[in-house]
Amino acid sequence: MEKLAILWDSTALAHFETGQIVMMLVGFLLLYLAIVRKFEPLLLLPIGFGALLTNIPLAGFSEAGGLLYYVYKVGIDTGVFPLLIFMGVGALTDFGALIANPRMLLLGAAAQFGIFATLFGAIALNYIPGFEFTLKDASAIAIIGGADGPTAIFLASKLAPELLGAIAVAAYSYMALVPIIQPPIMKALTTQQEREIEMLQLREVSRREKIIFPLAVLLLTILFLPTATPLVGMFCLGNLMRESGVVDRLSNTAQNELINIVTIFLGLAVGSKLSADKFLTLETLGILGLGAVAFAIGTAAGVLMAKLMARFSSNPINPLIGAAGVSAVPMAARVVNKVGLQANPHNFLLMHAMGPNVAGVLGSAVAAGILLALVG
Amino acid sequence: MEKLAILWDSTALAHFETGQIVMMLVGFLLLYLAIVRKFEPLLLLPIGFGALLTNIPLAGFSEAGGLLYYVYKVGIDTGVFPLLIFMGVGALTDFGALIANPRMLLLGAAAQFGIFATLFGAIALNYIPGFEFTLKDASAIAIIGGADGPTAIFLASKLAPELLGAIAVAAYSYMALVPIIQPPIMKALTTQQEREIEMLQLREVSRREKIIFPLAVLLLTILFLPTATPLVGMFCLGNLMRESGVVDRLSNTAQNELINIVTIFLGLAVGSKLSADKFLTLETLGILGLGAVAFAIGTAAGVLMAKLMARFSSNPINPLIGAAGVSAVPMAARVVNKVGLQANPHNFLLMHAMGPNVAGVLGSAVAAGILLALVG
Amino acid sequence: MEKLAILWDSTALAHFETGQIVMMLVGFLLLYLAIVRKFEPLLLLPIGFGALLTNIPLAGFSEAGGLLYYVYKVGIDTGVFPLLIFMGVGALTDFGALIANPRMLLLGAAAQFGIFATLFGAIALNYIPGFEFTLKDASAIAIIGGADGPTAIFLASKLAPELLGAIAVAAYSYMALVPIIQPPIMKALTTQQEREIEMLQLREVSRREKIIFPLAVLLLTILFLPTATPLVGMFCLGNLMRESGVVDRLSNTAQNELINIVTIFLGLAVGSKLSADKFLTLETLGILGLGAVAFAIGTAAGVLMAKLMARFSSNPINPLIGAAGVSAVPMAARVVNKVGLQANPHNFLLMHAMGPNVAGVLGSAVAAGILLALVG
Amino acid sequence: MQQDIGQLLIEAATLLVAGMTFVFLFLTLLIGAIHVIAWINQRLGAEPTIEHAVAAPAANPTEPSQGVISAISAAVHQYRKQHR
Amino acid sequence: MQQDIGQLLIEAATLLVAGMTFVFLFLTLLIGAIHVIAWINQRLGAEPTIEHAVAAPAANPTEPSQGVISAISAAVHQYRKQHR
Amino acid sequence: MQQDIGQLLIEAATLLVAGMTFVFLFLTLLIGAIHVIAWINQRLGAEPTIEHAVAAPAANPTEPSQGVISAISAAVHQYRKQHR
Ligand code: NA
Ligand code: NA
Ligand code: NA
Repeated sequence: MEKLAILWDSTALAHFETGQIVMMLVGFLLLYLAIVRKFEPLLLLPIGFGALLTNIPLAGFSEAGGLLYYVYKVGIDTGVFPLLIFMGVGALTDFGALIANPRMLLLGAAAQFGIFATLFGAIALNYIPGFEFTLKDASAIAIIGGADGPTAIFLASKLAPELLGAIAVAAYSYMALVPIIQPPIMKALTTQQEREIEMLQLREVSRREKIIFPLAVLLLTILFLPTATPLVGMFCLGNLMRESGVVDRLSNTAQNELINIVTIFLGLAVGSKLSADKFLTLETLGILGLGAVAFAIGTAAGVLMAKLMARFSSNPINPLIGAAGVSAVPMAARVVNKVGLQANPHNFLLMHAMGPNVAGVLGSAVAAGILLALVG
Repeated sequence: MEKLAILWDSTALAHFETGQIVMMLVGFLLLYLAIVRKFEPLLLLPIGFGALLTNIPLAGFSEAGGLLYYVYKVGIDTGVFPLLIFMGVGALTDFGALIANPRMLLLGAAAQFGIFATLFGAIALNYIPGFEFTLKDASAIAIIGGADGPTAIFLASKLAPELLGAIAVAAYSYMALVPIIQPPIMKALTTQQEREIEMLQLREVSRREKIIFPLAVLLLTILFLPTATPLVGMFCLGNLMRESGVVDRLSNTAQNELINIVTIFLGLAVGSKLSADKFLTLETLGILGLGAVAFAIGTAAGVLMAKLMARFSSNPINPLIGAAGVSAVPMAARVVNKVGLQANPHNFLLMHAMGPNVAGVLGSAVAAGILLALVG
Repeated sequence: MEKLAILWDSTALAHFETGQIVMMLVGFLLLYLAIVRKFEPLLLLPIGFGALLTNIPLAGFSEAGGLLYYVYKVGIDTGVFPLLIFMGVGALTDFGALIANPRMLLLGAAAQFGIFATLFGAIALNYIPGFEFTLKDASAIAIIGGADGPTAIFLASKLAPELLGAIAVAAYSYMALVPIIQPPIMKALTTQQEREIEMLQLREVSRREKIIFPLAVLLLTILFLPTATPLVGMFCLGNLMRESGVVDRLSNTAQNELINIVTIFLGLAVGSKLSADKFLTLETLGILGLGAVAFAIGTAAGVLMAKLMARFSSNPINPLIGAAGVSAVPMAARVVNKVGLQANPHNFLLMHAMGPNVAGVLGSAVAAGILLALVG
Repeated sequence: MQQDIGQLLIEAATLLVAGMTFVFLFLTLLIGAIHVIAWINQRLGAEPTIEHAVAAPAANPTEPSQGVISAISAAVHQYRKQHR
Repeated sequence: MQQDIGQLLIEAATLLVAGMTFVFLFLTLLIGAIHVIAWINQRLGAEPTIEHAVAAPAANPTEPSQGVISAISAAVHQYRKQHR
Repeated sequence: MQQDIGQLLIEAATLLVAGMTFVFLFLTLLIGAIHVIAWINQRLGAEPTIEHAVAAPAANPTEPSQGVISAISAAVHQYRKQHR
């Protein structure tokens, strides 16, 4: 009987705190979003599961000696996991559409306005009592507008580790919400006529150009923004492995098994940061709000930039493709395609939107480098 | 010549101790069992090889700076390797048969009697001079009766690391011996008539039930047995990845490359614990004996429970399936099927035995959690 | 404006040192060799990329906290990466040709003369002012003659870590240059008649022999050269997994995903050692020169040994196959085949050259063990 | 020492009883849980076939947006109210 | 504190301007780089088709040997001359 | 210093001789081992074909049970007897 009493005392029932219960509900919510709603399930499923595990009383998953503690220490504290994901994403990315039409980079640049405007907004939020975001906090939050998960996690782990959980959750949630957030903004800023514009077919890009491209990107980053070289460097390594054609077995492993393994652990480690004391705060509400703003502003800036470019371009440019500049590859490009098809059933914008889409990845990595250099 | 003398002195010949030679023979024996007899080769081959390497004089595989030293520190001391294996096993497990016939869980519960009775037996063995098992030792030994490798390694690494080598070897050896240990017990406890019983076909289980099931298991474990959540949690994560259908690439990696990589290292690390001073002891003999007893008792308890259930059940129950409750997936279920076929050539019990079989995995993880809570 | 000034100061432009620029050019040269010339691209591409990354001013890839710093610490300092590569190579190696014609081992032995003669040469180089090679340095350099990348990296990491970058680059470069270095030597030492010799077909080797072989190699190494057991042991583990036929899933993972993952990191870590202060030295020139000499001597020794054996053999032996004894699997065997075909269009030596070729792998691992025992 | 073993034996016996009790309780609870799951599953009606789910991956994550964010927001508010 | 926020806001505004300027400068440079790459690519003429490259992997790494080693050697010499 | 180099050279020469001797001895032993393996293999007779082995994986691990456990037990006893 005494043993049963000890067993009872070792159950969680006697030790649950409200915050842990609420966070478990958040974990279940993330699992629901991942499984039923299919919101970025590759990340949100492990994140949600990690949130469940880390909030179990007495289990100690995230305390010294616990599984999630080790995973976080080894993979996120060091920055290794997001960099490996970035290498894998590089190996998965085809820059052909961007090389064929390099001006699309300007759309990727414009969409970063979402990041920097949000940085300003986060600081302005300090006027509301209860918010006390530092510049570092604000930068880490603003990067959500980059719509790029590993970049956000990497920057947050450097600038504001205590906000990492909320930032990662917001980043992946909004990336999943791109099909809902973007279309109204895209439609509000364009006319039916503009949305109907068909674009010229892209030229073919040679293998040689695709090989030199990542090296050129790396070289420019080295020269002008060394703080961005971890992210950009690993991305370019992955892309070079892909395009060089001489290390296909390494490239395939980076695109598949390696990125899968790291994704499982990255998700669990991010989930381990979803504890009540770090997540159930006013800051989280601010982060959720600012993240939505960042996405909206980035989308708008991309579309407006595309309209501006269309005016000066001899070739027709459909301003919808500007929305793809926020990255969120390939979701944003698909959304562009869908909205374009609604306006004109013969208008296939997918390939044209891939250019600004991958440009947005580079753009937000560059923005992250700038923030590291100036704020970090 | 002097150099050749130094070389000679640096050979192992001048430094071998008897114990190392004996342990190498044990290593070769394990390799023989794995390769020729096909005893659980996935684990016994690396374990046997690890035993060879760790006993080489002067090579220092298991001393600070040696390969096996690192592997053990990183993977077993932290508990990470068995947990990752458990995640992979979860991703490999189909709970359909159990969900279709949930009462089979009682068979998985009954078979754990092998564990707790052996715990008692291990303490009783202390009456024989030379044995001095503590409660922790006894618990780590008893878990062999759970017939589940990673559970045994995980618990032994927490409760009795110095016995880990012998316990792991015994666990995997007996799991391989299931086709020899179980049938006589099964036949002794059942009549020919009972063994001939055919069971009703199982209902189909929906995908939704399969998705909710691992979450329900996790929830109950969180509420009532937090100490079991590392094992059960990782198992349920793997199973959820499998059944959710939205992260197939993660599930496939967990089932294949990741579990393979971890298996190689886990085996080597376990083998590194097969040193003469830790293995060639009276305790090892006790462990081998107790392990066999644990398997036998677990099998008997499962069969007797099935007979009891058959009496109160409206649907026919073949008591043979109780033997599958010890887990040893899928070997035990196959043995049930085979013995059933011997009695009645039209009696295919495989699917019916899968229910108690996977229930046994949960049962022994729960038993491990109880031992951790009460003894750890 | 001030921010832009800080940004400017945080660019690399203001901080580049000559040495870093030169080393980046070396990095680009390695990438060129890997991608355009297809020189051992699996290693030289990541090595070259690692050289680029490690020489970026302000980025700190190889300083405490940097990505390459962690990778080097975890994988090379510990010796784990080369050993895992060796396990994978073992799983990829078929010893059939060697078992069918075991005398080929003598060719693998003779070719190691390249290693030991170069060790002598490296010390002799000390007479030239500016060179001050210790015995350890000389041994690490000489192993380049073993024509085996992981062996060279493993030995260099133990005996002369500060030379590791140059040694690894030289080893892989010369392995890629085998088709240029070897043929002239082979032709100079053989007559047209000798090159035309056709050899008898090899007997078939049973699976049982292939299983026992790696265990026999390991046993001899344990008995007579424990210092070689890390390399030989992991190699034999891989080969045993391959040949045993009972752990195919482990063997496949070791041959594919695991070796690929480790190769990426090993290359990057080696590249991280290509810093100006360690690479742009007189020693590097010495290493490059000695490496070429080592390859040439090894090739010659192999061919001469084959001529000697031909004299005493009842079966015909084509002396060209001696050149394959330097290992560089499978490149050297292919070169033998090609030169043989030039002399006699019906002379397919590939299978006959595979024997000395894999013997050369064992030979250089043994040589590395000897150097570790006598010099380490 | 014989006495010590006796005491250990008693402890082991209690473990045996407590352990088996708990295992049975726990797995019986799980049986109940499975029945509840099956009942819920029936109430929810036919699930979308897997074909459908595969054919339209990440297709229509419609309207939940408001729901999601406001659910998290509500949770935070709730919690903060209690812990002020 | 309100003052502090004011100062932070000014910093944030500068970051906004400096950041966007830099992003545009950087990606504009990259546009230039892509044009240069395309120009180089055209000058180099048709590349060996991929089929060829696959068909002859590691086939003829001819003559570069001298070039390679001597290039590294030259680099070392050059560097050592400057840093004596 | 020149003297030191001389001494190192002598050491290197000894290494050269000792190393090559050992390499040859070792690999010659291995030749012998391979012949022994081949001889054993012939004595054991035809091996079960691989097809069979694959067709019946983990099929009949019969009777060895006693052998295995008692082999380990014997080893432990043997060892303990000697080390008492
Ligand atoms: Na972006
Ligand atoms: Na069990
Ligand atoms: Na060699």
